Amino acid sequence: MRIFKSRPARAITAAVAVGLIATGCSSERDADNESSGKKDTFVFAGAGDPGSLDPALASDGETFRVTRQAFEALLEHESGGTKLVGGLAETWSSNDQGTVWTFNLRKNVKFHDGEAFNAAAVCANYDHWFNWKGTYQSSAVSYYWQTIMGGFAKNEDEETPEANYKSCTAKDENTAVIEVKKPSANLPGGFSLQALAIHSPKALKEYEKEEATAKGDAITYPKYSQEAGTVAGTGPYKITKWNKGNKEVSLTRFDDYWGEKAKIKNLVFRTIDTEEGRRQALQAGDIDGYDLVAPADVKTLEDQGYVVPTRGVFNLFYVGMSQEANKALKKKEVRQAIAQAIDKENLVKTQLPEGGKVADQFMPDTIAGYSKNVKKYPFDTAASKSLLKKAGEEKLKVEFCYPTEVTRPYMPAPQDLFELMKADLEKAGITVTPKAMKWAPDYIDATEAGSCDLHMLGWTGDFNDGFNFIGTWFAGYDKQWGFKDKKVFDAVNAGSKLGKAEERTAAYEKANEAIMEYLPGVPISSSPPAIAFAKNVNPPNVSPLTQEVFSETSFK
Amino acid sequence: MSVATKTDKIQRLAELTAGSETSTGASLWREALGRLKTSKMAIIGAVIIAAFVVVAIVGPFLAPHSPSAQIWRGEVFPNKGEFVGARGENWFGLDHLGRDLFSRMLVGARQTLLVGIVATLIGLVAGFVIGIVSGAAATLGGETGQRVDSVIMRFIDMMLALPSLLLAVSIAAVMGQSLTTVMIAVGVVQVPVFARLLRGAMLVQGGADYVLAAQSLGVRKRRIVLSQILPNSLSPVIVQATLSLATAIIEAAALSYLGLGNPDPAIPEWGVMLAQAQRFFSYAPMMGVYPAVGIIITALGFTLLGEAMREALDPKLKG
Amino acid sequence: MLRLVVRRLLQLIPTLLGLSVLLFLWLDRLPGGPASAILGEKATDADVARINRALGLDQPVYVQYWRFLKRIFQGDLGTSVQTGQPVWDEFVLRFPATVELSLLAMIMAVVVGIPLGYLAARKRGGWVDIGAVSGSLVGICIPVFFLGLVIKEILAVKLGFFPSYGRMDTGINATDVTGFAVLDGILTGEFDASWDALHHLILPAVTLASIPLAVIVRMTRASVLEVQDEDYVRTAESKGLKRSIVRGRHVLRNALLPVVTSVGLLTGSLLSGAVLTESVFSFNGIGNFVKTSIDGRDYPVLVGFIMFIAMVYVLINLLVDVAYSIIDPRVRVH
Amino acid sequence: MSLLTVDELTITFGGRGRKESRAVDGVSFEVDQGQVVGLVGESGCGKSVTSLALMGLLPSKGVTIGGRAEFDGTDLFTMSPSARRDLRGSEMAMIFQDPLSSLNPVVPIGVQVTEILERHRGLKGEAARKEAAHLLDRVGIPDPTRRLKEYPHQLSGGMRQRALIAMAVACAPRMLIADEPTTALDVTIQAQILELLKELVDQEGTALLMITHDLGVVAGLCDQVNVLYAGKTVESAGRRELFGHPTHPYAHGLLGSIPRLDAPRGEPLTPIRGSINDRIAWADGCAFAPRCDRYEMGCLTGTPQLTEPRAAGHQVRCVNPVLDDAKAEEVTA
Repeated sequence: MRIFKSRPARAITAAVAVGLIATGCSSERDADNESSGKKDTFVFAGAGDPGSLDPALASDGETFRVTRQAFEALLEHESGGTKLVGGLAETWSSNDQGTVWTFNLRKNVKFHDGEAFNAAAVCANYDHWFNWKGTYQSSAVSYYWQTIMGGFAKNEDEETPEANYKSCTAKDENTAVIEVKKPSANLPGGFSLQALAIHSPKALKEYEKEEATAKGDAITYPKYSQEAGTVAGTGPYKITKWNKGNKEVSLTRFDDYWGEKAKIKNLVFRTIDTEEGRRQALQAGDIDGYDLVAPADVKTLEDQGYVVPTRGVFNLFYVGMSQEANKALKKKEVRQAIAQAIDKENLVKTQLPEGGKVADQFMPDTIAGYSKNVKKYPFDTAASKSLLKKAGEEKLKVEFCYPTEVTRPYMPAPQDLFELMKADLEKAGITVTPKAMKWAPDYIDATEAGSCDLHMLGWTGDFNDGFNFIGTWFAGYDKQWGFKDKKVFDAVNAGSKLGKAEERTAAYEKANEAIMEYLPGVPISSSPPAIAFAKNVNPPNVSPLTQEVFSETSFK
Repeated sequence: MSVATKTDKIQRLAELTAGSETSTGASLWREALGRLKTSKMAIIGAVIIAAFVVVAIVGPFLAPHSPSAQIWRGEVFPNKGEFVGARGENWFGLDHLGRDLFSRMLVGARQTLLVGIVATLIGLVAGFVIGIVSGAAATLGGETGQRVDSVIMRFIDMMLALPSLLLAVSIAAVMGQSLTTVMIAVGVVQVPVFARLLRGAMLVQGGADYVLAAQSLGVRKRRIVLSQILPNSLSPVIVQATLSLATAIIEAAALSYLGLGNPDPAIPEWGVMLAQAQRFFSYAPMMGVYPAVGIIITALGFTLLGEAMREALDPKLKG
Repeated sequence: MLRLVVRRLLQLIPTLLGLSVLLFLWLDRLPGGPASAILGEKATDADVARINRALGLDQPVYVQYWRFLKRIFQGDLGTSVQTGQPVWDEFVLRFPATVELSLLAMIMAVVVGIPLGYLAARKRGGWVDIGAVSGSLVGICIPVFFLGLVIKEILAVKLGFFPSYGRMDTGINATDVTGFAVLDGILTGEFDASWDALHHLILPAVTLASIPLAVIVRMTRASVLEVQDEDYVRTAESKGLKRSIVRGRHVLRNALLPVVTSVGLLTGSLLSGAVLTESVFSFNGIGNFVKTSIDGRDYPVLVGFIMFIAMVYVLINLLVDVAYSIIDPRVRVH
Repeated sequence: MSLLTVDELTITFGGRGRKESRAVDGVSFEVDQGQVVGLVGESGCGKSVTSLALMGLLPSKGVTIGGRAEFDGTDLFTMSPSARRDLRGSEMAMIFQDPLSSLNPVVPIGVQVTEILERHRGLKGEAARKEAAHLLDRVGIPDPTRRLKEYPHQLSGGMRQRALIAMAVACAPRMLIADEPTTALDVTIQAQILELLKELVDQEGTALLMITHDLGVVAGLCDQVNVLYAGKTVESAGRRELFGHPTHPYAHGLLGSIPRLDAPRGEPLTPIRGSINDRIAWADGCAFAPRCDRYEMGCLTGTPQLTEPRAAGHQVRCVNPVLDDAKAEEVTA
């Protein structure tokens, strides 16, 4: 107890204080050394941990951001663009119906585990996925396979879609042929997905045995997908370590890469869950770059000399209307009144990051199928007032749902966007009852079920095909919208049947015009999810699909 | 000796004695009040609270602008980190949607106070009931009473074992977002605290001689509890209630920070305002500082008063 | 003494059982399932239904509860829906972090709080006292997350004294022995690692310590003031003992008894603060994980972790009682 | 020249804003080597405060001490605090009223005894423990070595008081102050404790200042008695003289209020009316007047002076003292 004599007590307090300062200063020095000394490690912060290191099991951007550096698919999008180009396949072609796809594969490509890449490897992968059993058939695990290729060899659940995949045959060492039953709008785009990236067949064998179990009451990802070293792709980096405790995935340069080698030796992905957290980490020099920059930060970071390249837009933010939730919305005048009441310009001007665009149809202008001559509904409060009068809905009351605790690439700050729109609608004399819900699952479920009169939602494209946008909403009756309109449905589905890309494009343009004529909801905007890098970084070509390949990155 | 001298002797004596009369047997509460009057803490606390209440009541009428109207929306660019600070017409500047911060602060006071009071009431009432039951059972319930009490206490332990914030968040998760949710969530967290306090106090009182006396005189148990034990067990509960007002306001802010706050953003509430402002903390710090300071000062007010009361009611513990 | 421990441990069982029932009832009321948490806007009704069936969430709650109990007795806490990993692993991964954080916070609070409270009491009415009292009052009233934000903005971002997030710098590949970053470093002799970990801990710890510190200061102060004019202190004085002995052995020794209890209770409540602090500093601990689990409807994790936290809390209190009975002989006999 | 000389001691509480109250108002007395002097009076008459003042245990703030108190020729009140510390426990020791609250509950008896030996006699470790055991043995605690390890709550009331005494006499002080050492104990123990005290005093020739409200104790122990009322000495005399001829109505009353075997049966006890609270300021007259049967106008004109109406060395502060015992009887009757 003696230590509590007043003098020592002071001493202790002092010591603590000094300690804090000391650590402080020392750390400052560390920081300096780092920035001055030549760096061979690039640290990039995302918003969430990857779910697994096997992209085939994933459906989220955070996972693909990591795996994209280590795995490559048959097709890719051009660096920084949305055009489909050869990936592991140098060229590809299909028959007229678009049911038989032939890929001429790249030669002397090696997997990280030394295996050689060839047609057999490709087929091994596709057959592996096609023959998935048990929990692998849950859409929580194999979401993308099911969207692109339908079900499996043996479906175990009646609600699993019927398989569209037929076969994969290795015509010769470097020619793989993939056949599907029916033509699909998801092809060839789907071949570019990370989820369908090619693994080393050896690795596949390794972990084929491992079962993803649903024991207990959750799907357990197989062990291999949780540790570095098991999975092996052909990418410019290979995954060397996943330190979950520190939320950190480390990759190192793959020196036998077939293409241009990575410029920086080590690549590290870390997780910082909050926007300001990531920004502060960058400003504090703890990281070299991060994704999902809050719009508010873009200009500031630029002004402070950080590198903030602008991505092209590849998403769409819209206000959805559920006609079954509120009968008034069945009237076109009402829908139009709402459309004209909202000041999109202002939203984009004050809320979206640099490069944000006002949307006039359910598709960003970067997608093939975007139509220049859709019906427009310009902002005009007076007009919407009169429309409401015409519809006899002067006292229109709507429940407007918005999500909390989430930022999506297409809606940076949902609550703020909501408040602005609410104010607009009220100006037009519409009474708005706000309804906030947690993003998952409350909000998702509510919108799925179409239980809100109005809601705000959006979509980020997986690959460059219009159907990937309009198809998700208007291919048929959907509770979210709660309307049946043959004209629209037919127009939308027309495109998906066609094998030839240019024919499709034309069809999609028609579809867009039909949709905007009917006006099921209000497309608001497309915004580029901002990405930022430290001052001393030459960033990679930023991609509208957020498919950056960091092997292009280098330090100044 | 003569009668005359005797009487005026007595009078003389009387007036002299009067001078050095020492007051005896003032009630605990009167004494406490006396001590409160002299305690600086109490005075500061009371003043703060008074001011806060006044603002909460008349604030909305004094607000120079509508708290929800985005009058200056064109002048604020959250996406460029451009904000408008204090200026002539907007004393506290604008928020991220071009609304008058000062007006929002004024109007927000009422919401904040409302949350604090209602939440505390919920906790108080519920905790009170539980407390009385188990307290009474424990003191006068005999064998079975003891058992009842211990069961209730297990339950209370359980609630206490959950970190308060998690408990609140869980409740909010079930009930979905609304002002009521926040109040209930924050209130429930207080329940075990009150229950325990009251029970404890009642146990102490239950052992006191006057209770034994009353029992031996055959006074009915309900009467003993209600008219004897309870009144004497109240003081700690009242103190706790005052302190809870502070914690309630802070917890409410925390819930807002976790995104479970009042869903209608048009109705300003300090906690929500603070939670929203933190995104722009580097650009418009004041946007967060105003509500934060508001919360801190208010909480401080209740804490000061509460602590002062505690000290006043418990002379042993001198602050 | 031993009987005390045993009795308390036995009491733990009904508490946990009851708690688990409550939790299941609660989870049953929770809207929505994990599917949409996993797939986001890409989830379709069919997906949701299938996933829920796969997880057995379509069965009545008592069935789920029974399954849960059986698993528990097989020592299986279930699997996290978010990460698809066993809850136990997730826990092993994160709990040490939170323990480290809470411990450091507590140490700070005690090491600073007790002497400060003591000084305040000795120099009653002096500037130390006024400072300490008003400081602790504010400390109680300032929202933890706000404090965290301010500290971080200033010390980490503006001045760059401390890292602004996480448990460790990148590239420091410490070998993982116990999961306690600081301890590991010392065990394996990678002192730079433990230093780095400590360095990351400081800001969150300071934030987390704010409330316990405030409470401890006030408790110590009040308690010392009370003990100061106890008869036995007067006795000690009457023996002409050295000041140090009177203050140490006779004043502090007694004054600290109530403080010890409060330290225990505070440690339990720290977990609450951890939820906020960890999310402010995106510190990969239990608090943060439970928060995301609530967002993601990660039932198994919630049940597992909350039960665990409850257990820890009870155990801490038990520990306090034991400690108490050691320092206070009067408790020992009965 | 006596060991302790207290001269016109006045102790005032409050001041600096708060309203002053005078607890001790010009008390003077002397204590010689080996002499036992009693300070007698109801609680609140200032006797305990006096003892604390002499030991220097009154808080430094909010208390003003006037007058002189010479211990062995040096003035206690002008002494340096550290010097005072050295004096306390070695030269002057004190025994307190409530043995339970006066012992540190969380420190073993042994430590509480040895610490004083270490402080003043420089005894360490084993030596100190031996001596401590010896002391406990001396004050009549059986099996001392075991007791050393025990805590206060494990001892009986009597034991605790003995332990306190052991600590007090540990360094063979020349002056011992006992503040109601027996009030907290039951009668049989009281006797034993008093015996013990007497013994120690006789053996060591220690001077003892006995503070009590219990005339029985006084009768049993004291050589010289000072009766205090409301902070002033109202009567001071040798034991026999006082008990023989109580001259101040208060002292007289006190004696009248204890049962006496030699009193005829059926004679009622005559307690003193009222309580120490109904009093008047000494400045206005005799503080005891309100409770006194013999007061007259004269009592209410200024402070009465100490006189020796009956015998030399028998001082009384009264305008209308009880002089002939017959009359006294009549008054008390």
